[in-house]
Amino acid sequence: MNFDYNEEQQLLADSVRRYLAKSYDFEARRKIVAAEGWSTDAWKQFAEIGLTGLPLGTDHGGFGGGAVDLIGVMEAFGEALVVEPYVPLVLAARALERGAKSSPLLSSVVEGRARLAFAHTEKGARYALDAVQTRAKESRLSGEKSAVIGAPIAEHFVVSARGEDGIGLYLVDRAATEVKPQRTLDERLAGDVVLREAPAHKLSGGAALLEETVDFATALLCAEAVGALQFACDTTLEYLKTRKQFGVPIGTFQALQHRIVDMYISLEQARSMACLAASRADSAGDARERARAISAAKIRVADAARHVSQEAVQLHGGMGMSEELKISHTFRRLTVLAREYGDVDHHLARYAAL
Amino acid sequence: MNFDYNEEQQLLADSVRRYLAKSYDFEARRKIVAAEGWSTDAWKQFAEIGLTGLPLGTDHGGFGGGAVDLIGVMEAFGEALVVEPYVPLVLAARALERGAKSSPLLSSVVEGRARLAFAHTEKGARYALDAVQTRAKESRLSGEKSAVIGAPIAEHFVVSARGEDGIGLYLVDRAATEVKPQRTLDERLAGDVVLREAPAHKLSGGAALLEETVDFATALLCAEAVGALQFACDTTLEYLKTRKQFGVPIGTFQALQHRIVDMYISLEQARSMACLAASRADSAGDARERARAISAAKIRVADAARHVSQEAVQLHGGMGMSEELKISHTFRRLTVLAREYGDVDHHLARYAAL
Amino acid sequence: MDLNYSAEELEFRDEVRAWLGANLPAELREEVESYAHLSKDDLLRWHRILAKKGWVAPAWPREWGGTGWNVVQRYLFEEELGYAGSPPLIPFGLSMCGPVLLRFGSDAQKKRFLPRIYNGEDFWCQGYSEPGSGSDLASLKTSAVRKGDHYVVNGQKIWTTLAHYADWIFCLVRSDSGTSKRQEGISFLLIDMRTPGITVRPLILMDGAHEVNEVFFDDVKVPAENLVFEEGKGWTVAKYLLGYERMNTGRIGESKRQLAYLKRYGEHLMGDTRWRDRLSRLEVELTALEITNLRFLDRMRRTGQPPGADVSMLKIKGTEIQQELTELMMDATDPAASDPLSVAVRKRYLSMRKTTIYAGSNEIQRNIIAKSTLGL
Amino acid sequence: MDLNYSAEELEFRDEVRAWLGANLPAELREEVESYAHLSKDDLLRWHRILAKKGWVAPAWPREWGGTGWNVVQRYLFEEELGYAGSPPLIPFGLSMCGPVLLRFGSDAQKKRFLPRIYNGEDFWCQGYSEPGSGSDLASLKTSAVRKGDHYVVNGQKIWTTLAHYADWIFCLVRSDSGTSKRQEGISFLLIDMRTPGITVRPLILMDGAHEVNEVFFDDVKVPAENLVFEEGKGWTVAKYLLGYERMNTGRIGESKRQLAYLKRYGEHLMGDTRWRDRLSRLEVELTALEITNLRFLDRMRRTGQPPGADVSMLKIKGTEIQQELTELMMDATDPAASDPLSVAVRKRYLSMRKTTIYAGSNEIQRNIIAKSTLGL
Repeated sequence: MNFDYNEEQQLLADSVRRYLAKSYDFEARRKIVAAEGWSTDAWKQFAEIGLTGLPLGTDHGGFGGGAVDLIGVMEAFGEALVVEPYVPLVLAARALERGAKSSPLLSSVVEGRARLAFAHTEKGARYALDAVQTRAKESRLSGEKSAVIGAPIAEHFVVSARGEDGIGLYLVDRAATEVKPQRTLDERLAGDVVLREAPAHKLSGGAALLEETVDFATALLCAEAVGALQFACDTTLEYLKTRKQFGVPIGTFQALQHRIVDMYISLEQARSMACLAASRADSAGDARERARAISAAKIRVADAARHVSQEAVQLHGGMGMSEELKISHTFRRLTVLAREYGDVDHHLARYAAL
Repeated sequence: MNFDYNEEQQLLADSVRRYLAKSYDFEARRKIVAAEGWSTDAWKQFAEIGLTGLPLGTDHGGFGGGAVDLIGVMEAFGEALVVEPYVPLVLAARALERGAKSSPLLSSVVEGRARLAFAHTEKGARYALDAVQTRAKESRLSGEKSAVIGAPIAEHFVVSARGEDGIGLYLVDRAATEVKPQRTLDERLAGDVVLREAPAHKLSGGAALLEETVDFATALLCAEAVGALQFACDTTLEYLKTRKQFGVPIGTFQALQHRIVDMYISLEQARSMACLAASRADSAGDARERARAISAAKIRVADAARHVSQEAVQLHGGMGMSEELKISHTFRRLTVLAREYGDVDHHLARYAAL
Repeated sequence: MDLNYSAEELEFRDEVRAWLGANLPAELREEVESYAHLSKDDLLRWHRILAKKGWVAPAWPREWGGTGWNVVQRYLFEEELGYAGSPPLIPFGLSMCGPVLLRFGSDAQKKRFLPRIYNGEDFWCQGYSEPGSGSDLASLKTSAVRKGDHYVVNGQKIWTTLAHYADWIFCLVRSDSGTSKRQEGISFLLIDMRTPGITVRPLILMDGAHEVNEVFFDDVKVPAENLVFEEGKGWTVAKYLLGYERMNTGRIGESKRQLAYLKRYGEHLMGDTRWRDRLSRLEVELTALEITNLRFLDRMRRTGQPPGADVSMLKIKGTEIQQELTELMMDATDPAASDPLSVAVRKRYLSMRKTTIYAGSNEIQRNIIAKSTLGL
Repeated sequence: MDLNYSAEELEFRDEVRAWLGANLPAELREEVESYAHLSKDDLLRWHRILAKKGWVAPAWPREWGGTGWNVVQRYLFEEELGYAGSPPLIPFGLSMCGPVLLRFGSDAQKKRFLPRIYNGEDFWCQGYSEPGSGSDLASLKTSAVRKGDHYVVNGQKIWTTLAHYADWIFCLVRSDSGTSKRQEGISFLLIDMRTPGITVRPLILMDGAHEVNEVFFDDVKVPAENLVFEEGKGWTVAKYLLGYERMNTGRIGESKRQLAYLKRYGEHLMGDTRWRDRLSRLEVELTALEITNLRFLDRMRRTGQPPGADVSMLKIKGTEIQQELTELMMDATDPAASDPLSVAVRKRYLSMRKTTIYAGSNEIQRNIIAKSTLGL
């Protein structure tokens, strides 16, 4: 039992934090969001630091890392509100590696040359993974995947679709699709992906691989949320110490003290569950144990996201509403994180059924 | 639209409050609870004030009053934590009047000579009115009604039982039953009533009368809860003003101020719903409108009971745990009131289904 | 006790409802219902329709255009406005500057300003908050120095709602910085927004909307005749306004409309126990608040007393309900949808977080109840 | 990062578990599991079984009977005790007076008291709170006046848990009422409960149980040799005890046992979404607290630092979880049932309300976190 990062994990997290501090502060991020919504420089740096290779095996030049290895990175991303579609890349690449081991795309991913996205969401499905309307027939996909994170800049999609033998994942070239770009509530690039008899390569693994991939994503998201929660708590604490009313810092008011204490308690409880989620994503005994841990973590993290984000804005007063302060953007991110890959109700139902 | 008591209602409430202040203060109540659990004197006074006659028609010497007429009385009972089984009497007598208009018992009730109880609860039924195992066959009842409030001193029971034509209410003489006395968590007299082919007189009205009776009871209970909530808020406020720590009254601490404000807000919201419940118990357009209002009221009142009772004890610190202080007994009453005639979950399900 | 409206009250409500049905322009209602941005023209258009009918300022004295309605009628009217989906009546002129002038203004000020407020000729905004003075309003620093027949105003206001639409701003300013009690050096000034030296800078909120502003005053000359009441008595004016009877603090009608809409919008989730229970509890809370509000009105009607700290409770509960409504709406939205309504619903969740902060944060409202109702 | 216990840790846990399985008397376990009242004999019986095994005071130095276990082993041990359904180890001797004597006691005091505490020969209680001094402990008034080789003690303690079982009480008393800082005149005294002038009066709690007492001191003569540390330094002693490492603040093992029991007890409600969701959230919260506790332990083990305000968080969350467990139990109980277990379950709900009040109320714990962790 230990909660240390090992040396490699620490080095990786430090590299990422250094890069973000230097080149991805709130102002830099604002410019990225106002422009194209992603940064080629960031993408290049991620590859250089080793992020793009981390989740893939050594066969492809990667490091074979798991969710635990990414905790520090995701926390840093959450704190900095990184908008680059890194998680979709990880998901698609991992699924591809598991479902088509020899794909030549994988070494391109490691080198930071290939951009992939993971297209599993559809309108009307809410958070159910098995409500898939997209059809696979004779290696061609037809249907529409919606709100696919990173779609506008993806060159390939890993897509969930229903074939004759059930739900599976398929690799599709972006050129065979039509992408309608959007921005999410938390300012990320997304898009609807229209498939009209798009040629596709079927991956092995079926619905189990889809579920495993989304559980892995949820574990990463929990760690990302912890970073965002930490920022929300810390910046609110700082505000309470500096903002004066009635001649004293507002942090001297006991009602506000008790409320920020409860925010930090939520943060610590969420952090614990994020640790559990990453740990079980990597090494659960079976799919049920993994799913229980992931859903439990998402429940607690989503509750914390709601509680902390709402309180952080409230305790900031008007300033919390202003888009000039980072906290309002963290609020948006936490609002989305609480729902992405399943909201509390979805995971309560899943947890109870397991 | 008005929220005044009329003159009769005000007079009645004043009479009850005067009597309770004089003869049913916390010490007097403690003695009643420690002895037999009810007071013949109180019962006599209730008749003299007109309480026993209030809900019955003028045919029987009563006043034909409804739930709204009893709001002030029930609030006073809730504040004083009256343990006498008055509500069961009202329920049984009302049902009897509706289901057997000419029963000679009714004038005895008005005069305070007959003690009735309402036996509708069974083990395993939780709060469902239609989960009735007690059987009626050829005017004889067999089964067991459990936790019947007031059973140990009742001379007659109005009992729910399942006959060939469905669920109905029956009048049973106590002598035909076996009563096993208990005390409830909130120190009232109750008992299990065993029926072994007990001779019974069937009332007309069926399951609809049972449901109407329990809705009426719930409306009274909401008003009683408001009285208990008011006491819990007021006594806590008083404690915050007088209890000193760190050289100042603890009511100067902002965290506690905000919490007691929320208690009073809960009280006012519960009071509003208690008004609605009584009003609709008396004059709803149909059973559905009545049931929706009653369940809505019970949801809000039960939430307030939980919130206010827990906070009242917490803000009292250790003193809130001591049985020497009335607040601990109010805590017990509110704990029971939150669940009697259906807990929050029961009424949420009923409300959603209507 | 009778929770039902009287026949007269119902008749009044039906009259209002029928008139709104006939006179609320469909395109305005649709904009409101789809959470669209309302332009200055939209707001003024509706204001002027009501003014023409004589219903734009029910609480004003009859001689200035008031209706003479009692508190219940005024409540019913506001509830119907909200329930019908009418654009908001911006309160700064009608419910704030107007009542202040009626109570404290000179005859000349009344004659000059009230008809223009009534008819929607002047658009007003409110200059209270400053960067260092939010909850602690009395610490405000914007200065007004008397020079001959003018005041010279310097300083900054913040969170000034719709300042970018406004023709006039009423301000609390510090006219004397040497007083021992901070409240004593404050005056209430009316300032023409076109005066040289005024700069309005947008403050974009987190939903991307431009509603509020910073307003900078740089040697702004304000005629002394624009002082309301006496110099140094601005705090008295501000306190009066805080206690001013507002019937609509809980926004019951508006929330009832949102709730009805939510039931249609979230119909696909009505069978989901978790979502349904949140909706049920919300509906119960709103029902309770409506009755609570009626109880307060009934007491006002009987006693003739102003509402006092009751308003704080309506503010707290009303805004909590509004926020919960928007959260349920968002959770009913298809997470994969990006149509305009879905996007608007999500942004509305962001936007409505302001309701527990503005107009006296809910923390300040709790302080008020603790102090004035509970005596703590 | 590895959330799993190491092989050695698991081996240790299994050893403890096996030993408890073989040595925890079934009748004691059954009493605990049915929420029965535990007599003094019950408590001492279990104490002595552990003492005989050498496991009754793991944190003490080896020379006085400690086990030399590291913090994780001590945590595992306490978790297993709770999970097994063993009677509580009353902390006043083992975890309070003992550690104080080990740190501040004279050699004579150590030799006299520690073995008797260890072996369960003396039953101790704690004399801290007074009617006017709860959260504000430093305002205590019970006086100790030095007269020759004795102190004469007068005053009153309250909420004294198990004083009616106790042979000894350790007290904070005011030995000097003339100091400028209130904390400076306080001393730490050991008092034999059989001394003339001591009266114990039961305080019945709302569940009807007799656990706590008032203790009155009327000219009680206490030998000066029973002063611990220096006169007037009692506050230093008290503060040391507050920071003393307690592994069991969150009561994780006990709550895990209760949760497992709750799942069986409420099996008929597992299909009820409303009740089930409360159970799920509670289970998640307990899982999170267990990991949080392990994270704190891991940090202690790595840094060698005491836990500090972490303990406050464990107290807050641990007691909230305990209360929610009892509330779910009560709600699972058949409302029409009056069998002894149903009655005990309901009374337990009443009883457990004390957990957020005692041992430093959760409000005080929040103050501590705000001050010492957050620097507010």
